[in-house]
Amino acid sequence: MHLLTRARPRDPAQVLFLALLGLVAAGWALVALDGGQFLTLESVVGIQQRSAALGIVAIGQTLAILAGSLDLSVAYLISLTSLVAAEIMAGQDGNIGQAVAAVLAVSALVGLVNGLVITGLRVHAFIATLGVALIIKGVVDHLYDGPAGAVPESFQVLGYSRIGPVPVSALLWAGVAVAAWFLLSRTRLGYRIYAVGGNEEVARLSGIRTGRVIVLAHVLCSVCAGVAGLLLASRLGAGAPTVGTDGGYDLESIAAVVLGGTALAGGKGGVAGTVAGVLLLAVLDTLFNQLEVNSFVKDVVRGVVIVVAVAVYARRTQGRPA
Amino acid sequence: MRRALPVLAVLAALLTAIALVNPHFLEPAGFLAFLKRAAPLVILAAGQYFVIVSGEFDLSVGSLVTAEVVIAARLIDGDESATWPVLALLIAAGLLVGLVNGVVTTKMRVPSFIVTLGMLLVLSGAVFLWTGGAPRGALSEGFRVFGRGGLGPVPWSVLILVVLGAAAIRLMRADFGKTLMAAGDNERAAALSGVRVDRVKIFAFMLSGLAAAVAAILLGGFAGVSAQVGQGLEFSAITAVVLGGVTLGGGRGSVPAAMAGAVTLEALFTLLNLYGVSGALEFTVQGVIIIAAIAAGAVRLPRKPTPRTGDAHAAS
Amino acid sequence: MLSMRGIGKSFLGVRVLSGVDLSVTAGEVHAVVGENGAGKSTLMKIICGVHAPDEGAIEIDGRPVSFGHPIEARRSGIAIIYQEFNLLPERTVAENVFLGREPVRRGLVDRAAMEEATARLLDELGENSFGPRDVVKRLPVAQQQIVEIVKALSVNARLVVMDEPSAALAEHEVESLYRLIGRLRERGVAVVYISHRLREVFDLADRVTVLKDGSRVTTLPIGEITPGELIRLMVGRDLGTYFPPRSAGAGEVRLSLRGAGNHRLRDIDLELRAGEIVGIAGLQGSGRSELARAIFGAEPFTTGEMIPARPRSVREGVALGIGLVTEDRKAEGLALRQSVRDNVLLVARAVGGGNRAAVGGLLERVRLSPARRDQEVRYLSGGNQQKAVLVKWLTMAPRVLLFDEPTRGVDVGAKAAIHDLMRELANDGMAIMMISSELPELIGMSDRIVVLRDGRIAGTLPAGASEEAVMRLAAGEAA
Amino acid sequence: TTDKPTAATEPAASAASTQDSGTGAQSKFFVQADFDAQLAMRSQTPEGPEDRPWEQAIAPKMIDTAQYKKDGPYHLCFSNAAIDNPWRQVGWKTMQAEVGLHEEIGKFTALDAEGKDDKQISDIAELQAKGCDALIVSPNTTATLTPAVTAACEKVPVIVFDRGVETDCPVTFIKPIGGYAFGADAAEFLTEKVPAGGKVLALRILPGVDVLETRWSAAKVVFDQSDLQVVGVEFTDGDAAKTKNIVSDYIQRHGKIDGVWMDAGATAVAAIEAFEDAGLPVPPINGEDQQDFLQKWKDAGLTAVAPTYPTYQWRTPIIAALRILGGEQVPETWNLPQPKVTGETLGDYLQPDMPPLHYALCGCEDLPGFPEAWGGKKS
Ligand SMILES: Nc1ncnc2c1ncn2[C@@H]1O[C@H](COP(=O)(O)OP(=O)(O)OP(=O)(O)O)[C@@H](O)[C@H]1O
Ligand SMILES: Nc1ncnc2c1ncn2[C@@H]1O[C@H](COP(=O)(O)OP(=O)(O)OP(=O)(O)O)[C@@H](O)[C@H]1O
Ligand SMILES: [Mg+2]
Ligand SMILES: [Mg+2]
Repeated sequence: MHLLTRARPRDPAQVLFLALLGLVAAGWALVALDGGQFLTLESVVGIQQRSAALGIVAIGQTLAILAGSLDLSVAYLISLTSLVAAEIMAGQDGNIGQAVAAVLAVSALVGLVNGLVITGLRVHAFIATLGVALIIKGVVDHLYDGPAGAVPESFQVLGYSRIGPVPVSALLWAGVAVAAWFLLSRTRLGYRIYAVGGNEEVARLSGIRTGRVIVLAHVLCSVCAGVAGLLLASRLGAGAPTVGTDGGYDLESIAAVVLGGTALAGGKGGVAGTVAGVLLLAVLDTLFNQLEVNSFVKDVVRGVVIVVAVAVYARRTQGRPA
Repeated sequence: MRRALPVLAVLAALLTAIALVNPHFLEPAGFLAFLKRAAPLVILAAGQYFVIVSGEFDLSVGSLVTAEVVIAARLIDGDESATWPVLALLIAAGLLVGLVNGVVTTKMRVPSFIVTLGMLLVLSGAVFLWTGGAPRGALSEGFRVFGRGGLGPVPWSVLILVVLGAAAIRLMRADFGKTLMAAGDNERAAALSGVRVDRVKIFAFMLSGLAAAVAAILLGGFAGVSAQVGQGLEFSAITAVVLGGVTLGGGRGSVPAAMAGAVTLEALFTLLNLYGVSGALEFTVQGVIIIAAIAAGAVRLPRKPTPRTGDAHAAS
Repeated sequence: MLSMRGIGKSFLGVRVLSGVDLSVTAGEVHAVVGENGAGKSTLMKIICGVHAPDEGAIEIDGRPVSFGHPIEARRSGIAIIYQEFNLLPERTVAENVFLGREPVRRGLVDRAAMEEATARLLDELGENSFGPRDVVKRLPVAQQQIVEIVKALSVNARLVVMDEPSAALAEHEVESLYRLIGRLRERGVAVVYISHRLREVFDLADRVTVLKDGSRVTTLPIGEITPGELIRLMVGRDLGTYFPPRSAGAGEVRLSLRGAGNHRLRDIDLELRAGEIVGIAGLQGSGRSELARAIFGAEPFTTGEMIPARPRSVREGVALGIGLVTEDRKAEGLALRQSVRDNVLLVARAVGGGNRAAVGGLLERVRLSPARRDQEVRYLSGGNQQKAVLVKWLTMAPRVLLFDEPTRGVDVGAKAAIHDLMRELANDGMAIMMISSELPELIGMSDRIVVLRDGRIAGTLPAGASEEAVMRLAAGEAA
Repeated sequence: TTDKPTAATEPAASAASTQDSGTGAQSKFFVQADFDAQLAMRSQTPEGPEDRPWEQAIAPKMIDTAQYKKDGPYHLCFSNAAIDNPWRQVGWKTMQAEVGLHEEIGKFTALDAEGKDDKQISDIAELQAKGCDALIVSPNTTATLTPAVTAACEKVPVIVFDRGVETDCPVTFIKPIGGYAFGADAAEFLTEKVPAGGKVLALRILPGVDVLETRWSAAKVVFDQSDLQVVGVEFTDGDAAKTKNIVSDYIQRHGKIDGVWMDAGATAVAAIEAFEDAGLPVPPINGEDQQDFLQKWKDAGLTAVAPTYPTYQWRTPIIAALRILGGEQVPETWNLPQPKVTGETLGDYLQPDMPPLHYALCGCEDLPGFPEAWGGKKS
């Protein structure tokens, strides 16, 4: 807590990218021993395909968490938006425009509700977004009892095409990430997200309208979830009422964010770390796939990795308060 | 207690609504049946309360419940004589999980949200790794009686609930409760008053683990082995506690209120089940009611002052 | 340009300001003085839109205004240096300076411009020990204070409010602050300057307004008043007669330090005796609180020796019969949402021991009205809160009691009560150490004054030493 | 380049709505033709070895597989939807044991999609890269996996089982008779045993899963034509506690329930206990071939039936794959027999030494490692 006892910590994102390299190397070795090849074209594509959706959600989650909030409603929102997209497209190329617009509108609206419940009704983000999640779940389950709608060929390009080894979905993810990075490091809103997350009172005394910032952060977070919904719809060729929850995108996105070194309390961290965090989880997945480790081992390792990583950051950044 | 008023109002409304549809609900038998159903969640809420009031989260209780039931089934495997040893083991396991959550949270300074999220993954993974994906083995009758049977007309689970509830209330009145409250309200002030903040928090986590173990025993007893038994319980428990006017972030709210919150939640489930319009929309109703009730209970608190060093350990 | 009339404000039922008038003209430096808790900061926060006044009107250039949010005040050209910490530790100096009004070019934040402007202002302050890109949390308090000053200056306001800007500054830094204020004055900027250091007030101010117990005593051109008169106006009576009489003589040594030190303290030699009140003086950041916390065991000494023993934790400190009334009541002293009763019993419950039965009597003794005992502490006035903290320690019947800024933000009545109580305790044979930034208080209360500078003991002065003597040691000018 | 299949996909669904008897609207998954076909198959005698139902096929339309013929050893690949429930657990064990029987299988690669459509899609893509000689797919959901399977068809012979896909590009689709038969078997049993006008409670796991939707839609048709009154159709999420609560609620509300229909046996015992705990006789009920239910059935002397969705179907895909690679003919749609456990046959299927959640029709008794590998005890 004191100047003198504080060693200069390395940026968690860097640490994580190093860990990522290490993991890839280790993976290579392991799979080689197993008589396979780790980084085949397919597995590289697989890693990206697997991380794209989670990656996009996690970027949004990063914004919410940096602002000192968090969003548990993304998973259901993804299901909802995948359905909205597929239903409106109804297999017609002509409808893609409206569908995308509708998805963005719906998700922005949900984000707005989240934000207003938190700032206006002063309900803790955890409960607020949990409540909104339930509301969405109810609506989805009520309206749909299975995959619905149809995504036209042309839109499925998003989910399947690739340029060389880089899938379009990965490019989309990269795009979102760069946009978010730009927002955080170059725009006023970005600065204010850090400020509000860092210390809401200080932000207020410095003339920041903290409520608006939190609401905007949630809108952006939900929009990211919406985009993920579009992506998944294009992959599945239809909307699915459980695609979001099956993917466990709510808790996994939060996990990825903190794994990326962003402080759960807000005000500290960034998208670079999140990207690294998501990739790390994806590489782990692929590695397990290649070694045919069953999904239960996977969960155990994931859980341990996340906690250990955060513990390491905690060591680096803070001593014990008096 | 003021903050508990909204929930009590909601509870009263729900109970009357239920009674309207189902008069039998007001008879002792009907109400006991309801309490029996509510018991596990109420116990979980009581456990979760300790953690939340100390300013932390416990997301691991859901998968802990599942894990405990699956473990019990596999270890007992229908053998009556194994019942009591396994019961003891389950309690111990619950306490152990709480201990780990607490130690990692306090000593390694990892936000409890993350610690218990990790624990959630580890538990659900490990237990099914052990049983090979699906529960195996069977629970003994002796085990199941706690969730199924009763003492005369009164279900065991209700008796257990009463005992644990009373114990929880005593505990919060005792020095431990007061110091826990203080630690959750203002960790620094508590530490500077000689409170072993880490220790009381660890103990709170252990109580939550214990509650999960008991809930598991009741749920497993009530309906037998199932891989879904604990699904989503962590969220229900936290919601219940907050519904009872306990603020996330710590230092506020009472055990009875938290347990009332759980009863309310269970009443809500029952009601929606009774009116059973569309099985699905009930979630929507649930979400709306929860947000509304909590918004009603929310009061503006003066912001905490920032210490000059600016090192206020904000981490949850 | 600014005029306030009949301003009144209360917090949670405690009246803090009533009927205060204040008018500031362009190019004027207007000092506002008053005891701790007089309401200075609150008045400033009203000017800057942090608090809305309960009564009264504010006009700027004759136009009535009412600020709902700090940003509105800033828009009408008002900037402030807050008394308490107001920076984001994780962000850089430049980011903090321009927080909430980052310069944009084509819709994007213009980092270059930001850092350049910050660098320029740092130069003007003659500050070269750190730059715009440094992360705030790595700066010592004094430099953090500079950042706050720069933050206010960068607004190019027409009115700059400075609430104890010099509190954490060293002499040369204060010098450059003077120069800067001079320049502002030339530019026709109005400055409201709050400080407990009368010398600064007389050096800088054109006019001075005296606040006492939340109301204005008077406003005078600085030329028409002497320091002595000003103090009398602030305190309302002659200091000498006001403080309780000193004790006959000191008893046995209760606690002694030999060459003790830790990360912020160096070879401290100190003795605390039964029946004696030892005053600790020093500028902010000089290590006074650290000293108290180290003796108490909260941030233990790492070197040197302490008799009877060197506590390695708070609990050990308590076990040795040491108590600490912390500097920052709200952040370190009280669990604000718990009842008075639960707060006063906290130590006894946490550590065990203590005389719980005595609580009732003790609350009587500090005259904390019984009605309030089951109230949440946050609803109490600053004075009563402080009394609660005191009782918390008295329950443990400590042998050594350390007070860090015991009367900060405490109104005069409670203040007197606390002073009397401290003396009573001493007379009953307790060893007392008292930290205070308020020299009159320190001098009035102490049997001995130890002055700290940069974590070392700069010197020790006998009872009744002059403020100048203390300040000279504290600021490190040749004695 | 694209990994996207060219074949377009059209959901094949035609609703058939009949007069209401508390059963609600007909599922959009209901296809009259399939319904009729399945009900007919129940009475047909399957071709193939008597004692090996997993090799039998009902009314097979054989197709030629010469173009896939190649020499071993073979590399078989399997994209599994999930192994997250006892049924899939038993099946998975059985399949692994089956693989163990054939030394001509050089390598067997299996990926678990953990119930995530998206993961299974990339799993299938990834498997194609592993140089499999044949790809076995157990789709997580029909509609959404179709494109991925279609893509795979172009590279390797594909064998689909359990759940289908909306394309006939796989060489063969292996399934028991199907959900309609399951649902009808149970419903017909109730119409026999429950007195006219009796109140029937229908318990379903969750909506939207085709194999389950068909079961219910068939039952609906049967009930609609019967004089039974379906007092409720509830979703249990396959959660025992929830099932038990729902049943007790209905008992409370209606005083008496005369029959219980279930679309899966997993929580049948919980439903039965609800009656026991209420001190009521257990009405006619259907479960599945899980040991805990069979045990309860025997002990409590229930009036019950257990239609099955045999786990021995997990053996067939391996056998099919080897036949295909051997160039032998296989049925285009491989309809496995789908026996039901009745009062008379109960004795044959009850295996006290197997774990309670074990499925009797695993057809695994003759496989190496039985019973331990399936969690059973040697008797
Ligand atoms: N936000 C608040 N809530 C409740 N009471 C407050 C608040 N802010 C200030 N007070 C009280 O108002 C009184 C005046 O406080 P203020 O900070 O204005 O005094 P001050 O003159 O600035 O003292 P100092 O010289 O120590 O800064 C004090 O008793 C303080 O406890
Ligand atoms: N260099 C520094 N690094 C970190 N924290 C510091 C530093 N200097 C001072 N502080 C903190 O700022 C606060 C004021 O400093 P300190 O307590 O040492 O001085 P002080 O003489 O007690 O001043 P005051 O009591 O008026 O705050 C203390 O809480 C201390 O922890
Ligand atoms: Mg002040
Ligand atoms: Mg201090």
